[in-house]
Amino acid sequence: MSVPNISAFYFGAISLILIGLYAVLVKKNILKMLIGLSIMETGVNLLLISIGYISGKSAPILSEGIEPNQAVDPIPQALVLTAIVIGVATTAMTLSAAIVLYKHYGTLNVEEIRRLRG
Amino acid sequence: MNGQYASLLIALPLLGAFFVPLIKGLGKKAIKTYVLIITAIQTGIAAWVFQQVYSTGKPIIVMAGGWRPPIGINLYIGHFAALFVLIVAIASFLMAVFNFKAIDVEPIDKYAMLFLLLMLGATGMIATGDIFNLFVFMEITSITAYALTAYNKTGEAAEASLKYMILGGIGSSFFLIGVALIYGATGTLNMAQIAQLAGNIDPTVAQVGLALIVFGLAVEAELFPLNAWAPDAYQAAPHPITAMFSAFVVKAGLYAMARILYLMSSVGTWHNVLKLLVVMATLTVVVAEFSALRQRNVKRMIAYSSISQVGLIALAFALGTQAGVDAGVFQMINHAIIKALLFLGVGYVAVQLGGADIENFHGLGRKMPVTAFGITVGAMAAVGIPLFNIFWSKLRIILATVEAGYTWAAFLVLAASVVEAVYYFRLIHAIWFEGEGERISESIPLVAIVVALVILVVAIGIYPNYLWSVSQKAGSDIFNVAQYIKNVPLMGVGA
Amino acid sequence: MNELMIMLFAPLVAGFIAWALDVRGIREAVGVLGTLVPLGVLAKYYSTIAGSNPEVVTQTITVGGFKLIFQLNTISWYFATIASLIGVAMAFGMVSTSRSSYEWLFALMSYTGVLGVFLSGDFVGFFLFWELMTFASFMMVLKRSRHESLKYFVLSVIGAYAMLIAIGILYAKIGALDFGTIRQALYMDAMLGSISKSLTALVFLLFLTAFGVKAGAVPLHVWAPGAYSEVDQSYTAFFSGALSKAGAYGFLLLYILMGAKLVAALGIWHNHMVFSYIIAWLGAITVVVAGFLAVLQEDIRKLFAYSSVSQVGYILLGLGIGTPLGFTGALFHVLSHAVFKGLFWLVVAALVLRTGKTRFEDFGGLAEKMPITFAMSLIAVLSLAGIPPMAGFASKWLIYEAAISAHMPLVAGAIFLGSALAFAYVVRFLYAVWFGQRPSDLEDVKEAPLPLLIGMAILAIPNIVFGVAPGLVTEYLGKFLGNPVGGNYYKLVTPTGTYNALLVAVLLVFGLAIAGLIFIYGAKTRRIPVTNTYQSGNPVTEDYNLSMRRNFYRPLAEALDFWLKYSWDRFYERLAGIAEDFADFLREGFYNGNVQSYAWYLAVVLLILALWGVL
Amino acid sequence: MVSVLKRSLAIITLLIIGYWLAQGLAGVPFGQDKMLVGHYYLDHVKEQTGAVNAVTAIVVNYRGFDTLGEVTVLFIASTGVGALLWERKKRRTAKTEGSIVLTTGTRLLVPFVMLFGAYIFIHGHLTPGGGFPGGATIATAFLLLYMAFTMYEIPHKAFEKTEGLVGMGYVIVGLIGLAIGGYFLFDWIWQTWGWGHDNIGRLFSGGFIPIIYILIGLKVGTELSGIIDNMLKEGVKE
Amino acid sequence: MNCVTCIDYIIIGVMILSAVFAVEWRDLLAAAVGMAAVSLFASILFLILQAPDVAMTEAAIGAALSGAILIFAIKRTQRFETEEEERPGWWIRW
Repeated sequence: MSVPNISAFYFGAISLILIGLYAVLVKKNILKMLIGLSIMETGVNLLLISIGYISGKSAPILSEGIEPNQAVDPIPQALVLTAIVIGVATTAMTLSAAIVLYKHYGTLNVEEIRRLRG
Repeated sequence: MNGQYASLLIALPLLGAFFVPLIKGLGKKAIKTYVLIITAIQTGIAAWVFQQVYSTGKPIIVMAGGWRPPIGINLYIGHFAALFVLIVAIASFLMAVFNFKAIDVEPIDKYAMLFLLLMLGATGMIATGDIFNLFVFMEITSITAYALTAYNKTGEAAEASLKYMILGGIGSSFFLIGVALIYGATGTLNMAQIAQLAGNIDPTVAQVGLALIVFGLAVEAELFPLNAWAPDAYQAAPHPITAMFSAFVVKAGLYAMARILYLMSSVGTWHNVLKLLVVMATLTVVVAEFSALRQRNVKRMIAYSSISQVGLIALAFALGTQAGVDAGVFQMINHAIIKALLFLGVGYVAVQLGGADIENFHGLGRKMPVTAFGITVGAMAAVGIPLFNIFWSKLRIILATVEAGYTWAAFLVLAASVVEAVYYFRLIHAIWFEGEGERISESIPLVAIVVALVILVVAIGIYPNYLWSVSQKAGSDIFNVAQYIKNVPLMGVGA
Repeated sequence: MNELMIMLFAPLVAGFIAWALDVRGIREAVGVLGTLVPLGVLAKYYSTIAGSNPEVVTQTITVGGFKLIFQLNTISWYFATIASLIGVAMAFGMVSTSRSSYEWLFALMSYTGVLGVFLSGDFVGFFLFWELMTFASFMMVLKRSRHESLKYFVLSVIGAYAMLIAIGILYAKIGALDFGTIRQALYMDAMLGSISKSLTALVFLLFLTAFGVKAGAVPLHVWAPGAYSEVDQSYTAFFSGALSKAGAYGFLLLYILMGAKLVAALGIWHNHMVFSYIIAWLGAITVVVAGFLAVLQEDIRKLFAYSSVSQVGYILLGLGIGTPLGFTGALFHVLSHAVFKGLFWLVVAALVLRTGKTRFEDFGGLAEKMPITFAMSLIAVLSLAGIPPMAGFASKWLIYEAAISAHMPLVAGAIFLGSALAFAYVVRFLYAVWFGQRPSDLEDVKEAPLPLLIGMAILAIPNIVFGVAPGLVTEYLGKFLGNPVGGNYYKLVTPTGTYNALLVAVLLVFGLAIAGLIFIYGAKTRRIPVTNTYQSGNPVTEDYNLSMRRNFYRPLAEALDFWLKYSWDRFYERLAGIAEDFADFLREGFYNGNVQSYAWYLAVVLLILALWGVL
Repeated sequence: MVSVLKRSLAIITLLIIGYWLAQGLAGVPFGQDKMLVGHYYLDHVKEQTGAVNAVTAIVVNYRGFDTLGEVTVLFIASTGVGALLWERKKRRTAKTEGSIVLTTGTRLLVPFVMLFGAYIFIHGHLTPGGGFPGGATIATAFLLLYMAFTMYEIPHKAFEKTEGLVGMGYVIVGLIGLAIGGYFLFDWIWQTWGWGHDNIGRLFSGGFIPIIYILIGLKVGTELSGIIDNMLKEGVKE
Repeated sequence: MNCVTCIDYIIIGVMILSAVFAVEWRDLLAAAVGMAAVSLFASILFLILQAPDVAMTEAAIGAALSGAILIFAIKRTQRFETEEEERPGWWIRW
């Protein structure tokens, strides 16, 4: 087993993903879990952008004399735009579900939110 | 007509959904009727597409924005997609009829929008030919599903929805990581081109990417042990939505999984992924059947049964043989019919008698004979009794499984089927031979749907030839990747 | 050649019509008509099948990508005819006993199933109709008893699925599903040995389970008593008379398809083919165990249920002997068991219909009230107990001869013991129900209704005909078994013995006449208390009051106490209980409702993926 | 105790998963040119779409289908939040008015923030930004209003209708493309009519990109404000 | 190590740190702020990675709006993570 040689950006992205997942796995507060999910999504976005980055090249906006071969990969950026919006949509949905849940159960502790089981 | 008009399949539900706020004030009935009309038109378009694809034998490639595939996003409406889009549309149409009885919770306008968008999401997932677009449609489907699961606004509904969201969120995040890896390795997002380039990818990247994508989709496709959200969501969702979940939402996930799996079949570690999936699918069947055994809530029981059947489909897809895929597609169709029938019947009973607990089913044969009959036929078909449709697909799947060398999987699956028989026949006994009751008048449209579905079940059971040939075509659409690549008019970019 | 289809589906369609119309009278007429069609078609083909130049009638249809082959050949004609005979009798019986269109539907559906099983020339059709038959009969039981029906269904389905896996293995190895190809391929493979021994053994075991369940071989018989009792008794005639024969047919099929391969794979032990020897012993154990259990029953339905199991054991035993003579005996016994057991169940149906009682202690002295039924039951009793000149004797005699000539003395002993047991329980039936004191509440019992009597007659006549002229059957069976039995219509000649049925019959009639004369002229009646018959000096107490009608064989039960402690039934019940508890455990443990646990499942899957990627 | 065990197990699990992901990512080296389709976009974006910002061109034009889906997702979220938090009658419950700084600041800033948002999405094809950040900026303006004034409410009826109409507008633009150019979401303004070909790099170029981005901007703005509105108001009993 | 990459490392480090804090703080309002901070730092990283579009979107949507929505949700539920008492069986609690 050798330590994979990855860049700091990849490392940061993976760390965010894992920290987010850690929150989901360990924290008992629903909102905390949702924060974890949100952090995970940020991490994934960062990962995508890092994959599209090309050292020494500039943003893919081809004005002011930037030639096509000087730009970084635009596709991941387009994808991440989509992914961010999807992320906020999910967050909004989860939070409103959490609000409804709190209204009915009076708690946000996952161990007590167990009416549906078996 | 130009094949590009198949894009109406996507445009129509969207337009329909966006139009709803404008007619919000017209009242519940108007909105429900509106949904019914939209789904009917969608069914018409889907039928036209189906007819086109099956008469010409060529897939329709919809190129969005007029860009050729690797540049633009394309929809690939091949044999499978044409078939399944039709099923999605029909199932939605039937459930739109059911909406009139089953949905009473406000706000109906939001429900109508979400309903149409759920249909859209599944259609898109099945039709798309681009891996990121698949992600987008998957999110459309699942976010709609989250919202609809919680739609009843009870505590249970919110609980089920939150569980679904958390698991689905993890799944989709990892799916996206997988997409990122595959993109990083190939530089393209088009499925056909990925399939072309799959053999050259660095094996570690390919393996991690494929595993993550399959993981993400398996959450949607309810494979054990990633399916823990499913029974709760099925139980808590409004009844028509449950039927839709089971009839096509899961199927869309399964299909996407199978599609990507076979596209990546030139990846070195592919067979290991298949083996893992076989194990997961078999366990899905076994655990779900056992969980259904002593279930008191009939809706939940049928939800477990649905999960197990989905596991059976996944097993068929994971075999990696043509026979398996054909059988899986066949089972998908049959299962969609059966589960639409069962959830419709059980939902209707729950609406009429106030809950889906087994006690309400005692004497159902006297209270609601037609519905009870429908449930009975559905149950018998699900067990795999001859003269009903599932018999053929189950037989096909078992034969394919043993042929592929997974005799142990066949053993376990069949053992689970014995359990399935037990709980279904307990239900039938409760319906017909226990309890008393007064006759309750049943709604004519719903009765008509139940009878139509029953006739369909029996007709396929007696004469499966047509559907089998259709499933074979659809199956080879998934299995035959070379043909898939050939069908997509790839532009020679980079390759 | 669409007659085969007509014959196959006429009962099913008739059943549907009867069920959908549900009009008294029409329902019955349609039902009876539906059962008569197959018999007619079979009669029409008799000359083709049994003529000097036998042909095989074949019909192929394609369903769902499978080629279903239906064949009417010598064997399938034989089995199908027996089934239709019972079917017709059942239909007549049901005219009297059944008031439910539901029962008509499923009775006729199972009839179609049985016919389909016998006619199928490939495994898909075989499995389809096998399932159909199981399902239909299950639905019949479900109506009366959920518990018994589930027991029956679970065992049957386990059997059916075992068969399915076996079929799957064969399909995977051979690539075909039709009997012809499979037979040839396995025949070749017996020499080549490309299918491994263990796999062959597995396939054999699976088929053994499948057919064993249906035939009710011990230890897979536990469904039979409950299922046979908890249906309309007219239907039981078919259930026990025809459905269980599907199991026997399956065993025969095993010989036809896999015989050579099994011998090659499992070998020969002391001049006996091992696989065949297993079947023979299975049969022998079934005969004895079920015989004992039958003796100990207090309920006539249970008694005949166990008796049925025991008698099917004879068939297995005969097949297990594995010689042409053995086959002849077994197949003959298929016929005779079908007719006498069918007759018995119709008699029981008449009793249940007229008295509403099923336990021995509630019966007595009905011979005067139901004379024709009594006569019928006498025929059945004679046949079952193996008393010449009834069909039952001829077939049992043949099996016995076969066992002796194949040097299987222990097995032959089982036949003997079984016969003795059979005699013991039918005698009790004969006496306790028909003779002796009549309970006061049975005073106004009437003779069985006409349709039921017709049904009985249909089954009684073959009992006598094939009893007096057993050569009719052996000659027919000889066509494909190579004439192991010589003689003519009335006389059977085997390497070890000769049985002249006509002579015996004549002698019997003569003897009966003499006995009758003596009875009429010399009999004196003498009054004794009922309790006096059978106490051997024991004092009579309230709880040890043994009479013909109550606890007659209790001393035997006490003698067998040790063995009766072990019950397969309880064993399966416990197994089912464990399975259900396991299901609960699984459900509560896995779907525990905590979303964090669920998230952990996801993490664990990721971990597995990761480990599998890392290592 | 259990909790410590759980934490450590979680950490171990996650480290293994992380190691695995890192291993996969090591095969996709950072900072290297991995483009395949990307090159095509960069080379042809100007003449094919008229947009200078390649990301915008991809988002709206080349991969317009994704964006349509994305808009739908946001629409679903707003609808879903509306459905979940639906009450027959609801009202804001905040008690305290914002501080004087906040209220004055808001009064001053809101028009500019809105203008800035509009600028962002109108110039999406030229500069970084576009419909989504622009819409979000507009929503931020409404957020400010909500924070500053307890009684402030957006006109939800109008907003909902706008959402629907704007969404339909997007689909209809796509359908016009289907009618004119034969493809759904076809850029008929640029490719068929050829407007703005000599204007590349200036405002009036980019085919239908500005139009769609305006639609998206409006839609995102209204939807996000709708979500905020729904989250802030609680039901009251009648 | 030149200091251009130095800045990258520092930002990444701070981002991870704020993620850890966002997860570990028991005050959910603080955690929400931490989450917004993660988004903010991520958006700076996007800028460094030559993705200005994404950076803007992330800052506007990811940091500002998500954070705001989260804070609203916290206001409508409860602010502090409660210390759970150990009631159900170990398997569930786990």
